[in-house]
Amino acid sequence: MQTTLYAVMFYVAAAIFAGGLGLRVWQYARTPVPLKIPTTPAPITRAGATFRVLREVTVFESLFKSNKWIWLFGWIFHIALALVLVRHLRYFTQPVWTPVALAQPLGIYAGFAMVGALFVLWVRRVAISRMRYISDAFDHLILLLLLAIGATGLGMTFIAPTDIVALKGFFLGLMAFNWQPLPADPLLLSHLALVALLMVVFPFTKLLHAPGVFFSPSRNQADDARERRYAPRPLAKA
Amino acid sequence: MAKIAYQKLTDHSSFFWGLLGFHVLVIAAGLGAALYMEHHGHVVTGMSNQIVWGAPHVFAVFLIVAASGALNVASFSSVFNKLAYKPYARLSGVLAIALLMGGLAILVLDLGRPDRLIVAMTTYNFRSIFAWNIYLYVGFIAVVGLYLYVMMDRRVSRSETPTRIVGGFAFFWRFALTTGTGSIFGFLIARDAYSSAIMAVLFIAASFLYGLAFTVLVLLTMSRETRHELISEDMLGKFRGLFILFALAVLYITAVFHLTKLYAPDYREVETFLLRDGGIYTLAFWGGQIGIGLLLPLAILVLRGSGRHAWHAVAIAAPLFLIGGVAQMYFTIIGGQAYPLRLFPGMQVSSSFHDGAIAQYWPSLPEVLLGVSGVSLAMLLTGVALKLLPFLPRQASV
Amino acid sequence: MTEDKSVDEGRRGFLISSVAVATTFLAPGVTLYALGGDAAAAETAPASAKVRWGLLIDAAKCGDGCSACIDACSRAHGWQSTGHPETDPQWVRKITATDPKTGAGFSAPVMCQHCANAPCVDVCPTGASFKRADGIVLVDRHICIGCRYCMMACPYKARSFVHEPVADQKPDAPRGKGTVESCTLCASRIDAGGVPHCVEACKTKGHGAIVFGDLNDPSSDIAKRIATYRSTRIRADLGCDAAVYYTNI
Amino acid sequence: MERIETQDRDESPLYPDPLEIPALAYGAMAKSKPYPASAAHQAALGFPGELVDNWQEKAVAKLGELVANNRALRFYLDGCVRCGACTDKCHYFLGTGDPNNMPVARQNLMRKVYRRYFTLSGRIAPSLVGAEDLTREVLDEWYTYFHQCSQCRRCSVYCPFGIDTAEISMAAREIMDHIGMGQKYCNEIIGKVFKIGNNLGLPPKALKATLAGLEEEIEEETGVPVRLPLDEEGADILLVTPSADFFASPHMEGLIGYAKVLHESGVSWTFSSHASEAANFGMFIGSRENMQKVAQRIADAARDLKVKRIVFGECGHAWRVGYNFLDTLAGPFDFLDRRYPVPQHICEFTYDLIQQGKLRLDKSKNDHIRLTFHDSCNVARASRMGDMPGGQFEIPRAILRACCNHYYDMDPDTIREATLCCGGGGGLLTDELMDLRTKGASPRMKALREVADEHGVTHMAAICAICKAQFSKVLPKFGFDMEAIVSVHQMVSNAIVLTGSKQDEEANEADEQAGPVPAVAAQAETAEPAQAANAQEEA
Amino acid sequence: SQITLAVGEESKLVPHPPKGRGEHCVAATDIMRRNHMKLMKHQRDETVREGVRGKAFSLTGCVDCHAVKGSDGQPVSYADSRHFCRSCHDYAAVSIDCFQCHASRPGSEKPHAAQGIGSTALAAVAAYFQGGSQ
Ligand code: HEC
Ligand code: HEC
Ligand code: HEC
Ligand code: HEM
Ligand code: HEM
Ligand code: SF4
Ligand code: SF4
Ligand code: SF4
Ligand code: SF4
Ligand code: SF4
Ligand code: SF4
Repeated sequence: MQTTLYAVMFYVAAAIFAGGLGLRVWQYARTPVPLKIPTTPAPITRAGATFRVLREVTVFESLFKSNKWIWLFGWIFHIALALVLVRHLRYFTQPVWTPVALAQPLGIYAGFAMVGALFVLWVRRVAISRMRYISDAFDHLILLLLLAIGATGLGMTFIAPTDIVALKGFFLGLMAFNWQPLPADPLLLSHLALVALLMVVFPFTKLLHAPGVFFSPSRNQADDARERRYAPRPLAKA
Repeated sequence: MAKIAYQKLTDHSSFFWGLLGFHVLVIAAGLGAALYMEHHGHVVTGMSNQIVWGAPHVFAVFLIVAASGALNVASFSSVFNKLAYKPYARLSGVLAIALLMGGLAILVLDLGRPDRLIVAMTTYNFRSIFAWNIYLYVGFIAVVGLYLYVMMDRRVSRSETPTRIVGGFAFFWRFALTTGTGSIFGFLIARDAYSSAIMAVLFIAASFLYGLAFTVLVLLTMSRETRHELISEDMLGKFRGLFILFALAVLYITAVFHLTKLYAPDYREVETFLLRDGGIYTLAFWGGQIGIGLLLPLAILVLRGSGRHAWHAVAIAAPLFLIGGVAQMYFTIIGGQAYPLRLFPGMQVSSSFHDGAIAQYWPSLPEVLLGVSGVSLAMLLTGVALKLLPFLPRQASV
Repeated sequence: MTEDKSVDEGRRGFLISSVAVATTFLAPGVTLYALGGDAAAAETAPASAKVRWGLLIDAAKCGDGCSACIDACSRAHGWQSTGHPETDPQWVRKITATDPKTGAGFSAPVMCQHCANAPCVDVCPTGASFKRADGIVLVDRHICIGCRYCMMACPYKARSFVHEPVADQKPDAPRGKGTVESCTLCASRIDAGGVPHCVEACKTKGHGAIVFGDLNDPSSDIAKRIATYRSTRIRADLGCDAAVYYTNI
Repeated sequence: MERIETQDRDESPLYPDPLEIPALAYGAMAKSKPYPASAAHQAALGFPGELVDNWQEKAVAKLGELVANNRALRFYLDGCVRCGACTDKCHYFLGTGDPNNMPVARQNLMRKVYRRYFTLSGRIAPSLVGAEDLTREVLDEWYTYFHQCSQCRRCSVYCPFGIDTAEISMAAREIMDHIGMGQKYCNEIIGKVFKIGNNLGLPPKALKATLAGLEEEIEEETGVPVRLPLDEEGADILLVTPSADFFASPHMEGLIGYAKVLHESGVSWTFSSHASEAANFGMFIGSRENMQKVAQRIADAARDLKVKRIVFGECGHAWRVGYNFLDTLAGPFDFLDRRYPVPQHICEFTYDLIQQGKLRLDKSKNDHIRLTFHDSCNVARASRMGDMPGGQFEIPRAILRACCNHYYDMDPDTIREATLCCGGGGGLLTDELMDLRTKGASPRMKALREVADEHGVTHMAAICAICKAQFSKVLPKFGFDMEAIVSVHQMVSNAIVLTGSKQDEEANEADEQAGPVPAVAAQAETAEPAQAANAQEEA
Repeated sequence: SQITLAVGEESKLVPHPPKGRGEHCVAATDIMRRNHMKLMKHQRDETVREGVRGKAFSLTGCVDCHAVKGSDGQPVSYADSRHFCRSCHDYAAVSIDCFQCHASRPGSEKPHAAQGIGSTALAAVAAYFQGGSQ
């Protein structure tokens, strides 16, 4: 029963996630940038600008300049999230890619780091009046959603393990359109339901910052207005 | 009182990049060595069931001892209110953390099962001084981190009080830490070379010297990098005075240590071995620690330490003290193990397990690389930290 | 510690995963049995604090050139020379001692002395070195990190560090690279009611130089002998309160 | 808020902290609004004269159009994660404590409308994602708070995604203009540029007279006939400068400085009466059309006067438009000499001369001044000078150091790309916003107070007409002298020893030994010919 | 219901660990699949620290019952990918260090564990359980 339910749920969630995200990325890519607006001092070459974006994505450079505490916990959260997701790749690939296999033990600590950092970020949002002022309900909800995903995940790792082999079979089955049974452990079922929810909301919320950061003109433009004439394609008159 | 301005490192000289690159290479080599040791087992090192702690421990203990000493400059300003040292307080905190991390990294990578680091961090035996040390180390990093924070946060640093309180606490902690490190050896009742309470005192005195030497070396290097003198002539004189003071203290305590041991009949044998018949260990002591490490730099500082040569004298003395420090650790850690345990005092013993024999030890390349890479790690961390945050003082007017 | 609950949790996990009412009903029975309900009761009993196992070694009986105890230990536990004398582990070795003044001497096996105040246990940062209720000092090699501090601390040089990868271990004597090991007083044999290999081998050889028994039990052979003959312990001055006694040294 | 009363500093042993985060003062600035533009002002720019009937519909439509045509706006509205990194970065927030002056809160005013009409989540569950209809209250909030943003981009520096609130407030003003809710100050001024050629409405005749007066003044002072030519065809350089330079102190002193430097360089140059204004308020109101029209005047003047180079005077946002947008809006500039960057900043010009050792500067002439430098936002964070990133920080400082002996930087967290706005930028330099301007200036004033107390700094140099005008007004409110603000080229003007001038002769007589030397070791020419050829078209 | 894997369908998507000796494992298959690591760890501590021996979840016991014969008829070691433990661990990217120390093949001595499992009553219960869950 839960196999069918979850199989359908994941097909739908994946479709919304991929479709929605693809649409947004296509929109970002297609929208013109009428003027040169890099925030200076900026790199003066394209390669330099690319490197700048990479630094923003990997080490959150601007955030580091801005606020050491947000940087610390925000960065821990994202790196941990990345590690956890890498660890999760084992459920979707067969045979498992060697680096993914090597990263397995790291993923467990990362799980703790992720949940801990999320918690601090949330406390910050609640405790500081400036943060309260700028937060709307969803800012809290998304943190709680991620916290809940992390908590159910850690629960499976440390309290009530699930049948990983069967679970992996389920997902490989989904991808091969040859359904395999899904174990009926409450923690697993909650974890998966929450993940599906995350996938559904992703393309419609602030989580768009993940693909969007690559499109931010103030960061990805090179500061070369005098060296090469900037002439974007003409505006689409509405 | 004028506010002290600080700077981060910006536009780097190729010298700086070269230095960073060099340290990265050494660290890579050290990691490679650790992997090699992990893969083949410790059989590829010079360590054995007789000499169980080798070159990595020499460097690790040296760095850990130096780490607590590096905090001194900060303590002078916050605890003893010596304002002249205040501009260097941040640097000294950063350096203390970096040196400690360098030392700990070596210790961890030398473990038989480095993969069980998490075990080491989650399972404690509270009777073990070693486990206490883990707390002391982690605590030290936390306390010094907090200390840096109260010094650097715009709002907190406006009042002197937090700096005072946390600085005092950090000062207390550093004593506990060096005492703890010294006690690792002091508590080994079975090893004649160690068992003595003066061990901890000796470590404290030594830490002052090595910590200051590291601080001064970094300041001199960074003066070059920032293209202006970070040490005023006045300060140079102060540092020189401290060097002389600390070096004399180390000399004195070392003398007391060995004299009391020589005085006790039980230990006379091991002392005779170490100080007279120990070959490489005797050489490390007299030539390394006492000669190159204390007397030579003392002579340089006393004879040529003032006037025109002051700068050079300090720049030469600091590394000599550090070389002496490594020699001291080699002599203490390895010399102390080389002398056999006495299971049957007064008897001549032999066995297939090397009972009664002076142990042979020759460090292998991997373990030396691992040890040296700890020093490089400490320097790299310092360099990167100086680049990221304003730890270095800056002359007010440009 | 959370592990203590893991059997219960196993049961709970099982309960959770069972949908059929019938299985839920039966499950406790299944697990109870499965957990070894009717396995030999003696074997599952934990080590008792009432006993303190010890050895009494008579140097006078220990034969010249004999190494039967050492060989037996090595054979049973799988430690042997790999051709690197400096790093090869030796759980037990035979020490020959001569008084330089008189020329008189003795030789006897020395292994872990299973100290009551064991320095190795005191210093071990993780608690991998521990003393069982019955006085046997062991290394829990599952949490030993290989720091070798215990080796620095042991006054008897009783411990060895495994410097090389090990293959083909005995099923009953797991050992592996990167951890510290030493004489276990053949704990698994003692738990099964037997005597240590070395004791057995010496007896088989006809020397009978090693006596094994419960030091706490005044009626035991070993306790009686210690009470009767003058015996000593190595480096008794250090106050480790070893469980291995020697006579005629 | 009483926070800005920082004059009685003596009692407090602590230094004022320019970056001190205030407690939230809800609605503290809700009443601050600029005067609305009159119908005439609106009409001149092609905007409806008063709030149109279907304003809501039109505003939403305009927002949609802007979002569809500006990737920056689209992503900035989508991408903010409410991390809060920017909350304490805006000088208006630091000075007022009004939470709506936190950059993210300012953006949220528009974001909530965007969410409501253009995103799925906002349509389905508005309360969850803070989406709101565009009501009259919301519109009034827009008018209030989008006129409390000086578009200084300080928030953009610190945002992990580079979200630039300036882009959002520009878009908001554009939308409001389109529904007839313009702001008087900006729109009136743009109208003047269209009609007369400059912001001040200085007609060519008056301009001519002013320049002649200045020529006299300089000759009197130095004995050298330095020229200030207007509309001279065939000159090498067209100098465009903010019209304030023709008018008020300390701008005018800067203008004299340019003239002396240009004279000394020996290059021929001219002003244009058609483009007698460097400033481009079209940017402030986010109107591309108006910005384009104003920029076009410069291109036309350059073409008409057959000059080879365009040089901009000291003006922050003018330099941003010149540096980043001019070529896009009014280019290409193939008719200019492409060995020189188009356009060039007067500081770059002066700096090159100093590098080449072509200027004689007597630093001691400025010995009565202990100086600091205020990095103007638009120069610091939206443009560049020289050929290295950050040249906009180094070049003015190098010029100042070459001109005076006592130079001190302010708190490092308040200069260079972290610089604090003067409080009057972005079209807010109008009297009815004096309260806002004062509060917005307070962080900068505290930073100035610090160096004044510590190093006895007496003067602050700036390279922006708005900064200079704003500071002359607010300095006295913080216990400083009104004259404490100086132009960078004013310092040059003080120090420069013109060949053949009275000063020159005095110096020659005095001695040769302590002759003023170029401060910086001479380097090869920095103004490398720009690669004119590869002006690039994007598909 | 679908509590256990449908072992019957020889799907290539999931591994099929070789069947162990005897009828069933030391606990229900479902429990073993989920919890064997915790059960073993618990027993490990009991055995090593307290001297409790002969209980069911002994590693030696697993190795004995789950020995997989190689082509030469001898049990394969953990180095061989056919080893019972590896049949799942490779699939789930789990790496264990147990066999760095422990023998991964049964020894000659008779194992302690699993002696109590002979009971026919238990076998019946287990059979019912397994039958009911397919
Ligand atoms: C008495 C012999 C015996 C012992 C001892 C034993 N097992 Fe088993 N085990 C079996 C049998 C038989 C099966 C197959 C049961 C089935 O097909 O449902 C099995 C199944 C399993 C499975 C499930 C494999 C699958 O096909 O889904 C796991 C996991 C497992 N055992 C692990 C262990 C571990 C770990 C131990 C040691 C604690 C152990 N076993 C001890 C006999 C044993
Ligand atoms: C470094 C060596 C080493 C490693 C690695 C190791 N063990 Fe052990 N293990 C031992 C030793 C030594 C014993 C003690 C044997 C005794 O006392 O009879 C033991 C005993 C056990 C016992 C109790 C005896 C038995 O056979 O049931 C269990 C269960 C056990 N280990 C499980 C594990 C598991 C599971 C792992 C892997 C996660 C593991 N061990 C890894 C060395 C090791
Ligand atoms: C049915 C498949 C299966 C079989 C057969 C199996 N395991 Fe596992 N085992 C797993 C899975 C899946 C995990 C990992 C769970 C996770 O990653 O959270 C695991 C984890 C472990 C762990 C814990 C590893 C860690 O790093 O936490 C140990 C120890 C272990 N298994 C021992 C064994 C031994 C020994 C055998 C053979 C007797 C065995 N397993 C057979 C599926 C299996
Ligand atoms: C390219 C990838 C990404 C980059 C560069 C990035 C960057 C950032 C940055 C700089 C912040 C602000 C700092 C902070 O508050 O943590 C942030 C916040 C956040 N990110 Fe990401 N992110 C990325 C991907 C993701 C993904 C994939 C998720 C979720 C699945 C995510 C979830 C969040 C959340 C929830 C916050 C808000 C934290 C808060 O409430 O304080 N991010 N991100
Ligand atoms: C369909 C996708 C997913 C599946 C099938 C899945 C499944 C699992 C499983 C089975 C575990 C237990 C691991 C174990 O016992 O070893 C787990 C743990 C965890 N999961 Fe997920 N998960 C998914 C998506 C996610 C996502 C998107 C996140 C984060 C946002 C996440 C966060 C975690 C965390 C933090 C843990 C605990 C740490 C760890 O074991 O790695 N999971 N997940
Ligand atoms: S077996 Fe007995 S006699 Fe032989 S060496 Fe050992 S103790 Fe001595
Ligand atoms: S003899 Fe050594 S190893 Fe054995 S218990 Fe005593 S101190 Fe520990
Ligand atoms: S080597 Fe192992 S047993 Fe010895 S002290 Fe270290 S952790 Fe403890
Ligand atoms: S008691 Fe056992 S482990 Fe110890 S020496 Fe004797 S045989 Fe070896
Ligand atoms: S651009 Fe400047 S004024 Fe506007 S919100 Fe950002 S910091 Fe404030
Ligand atoms: S810093 Fe950027 S992402 Fe963070 S709240 Fe401000 S605008 Fe939003």
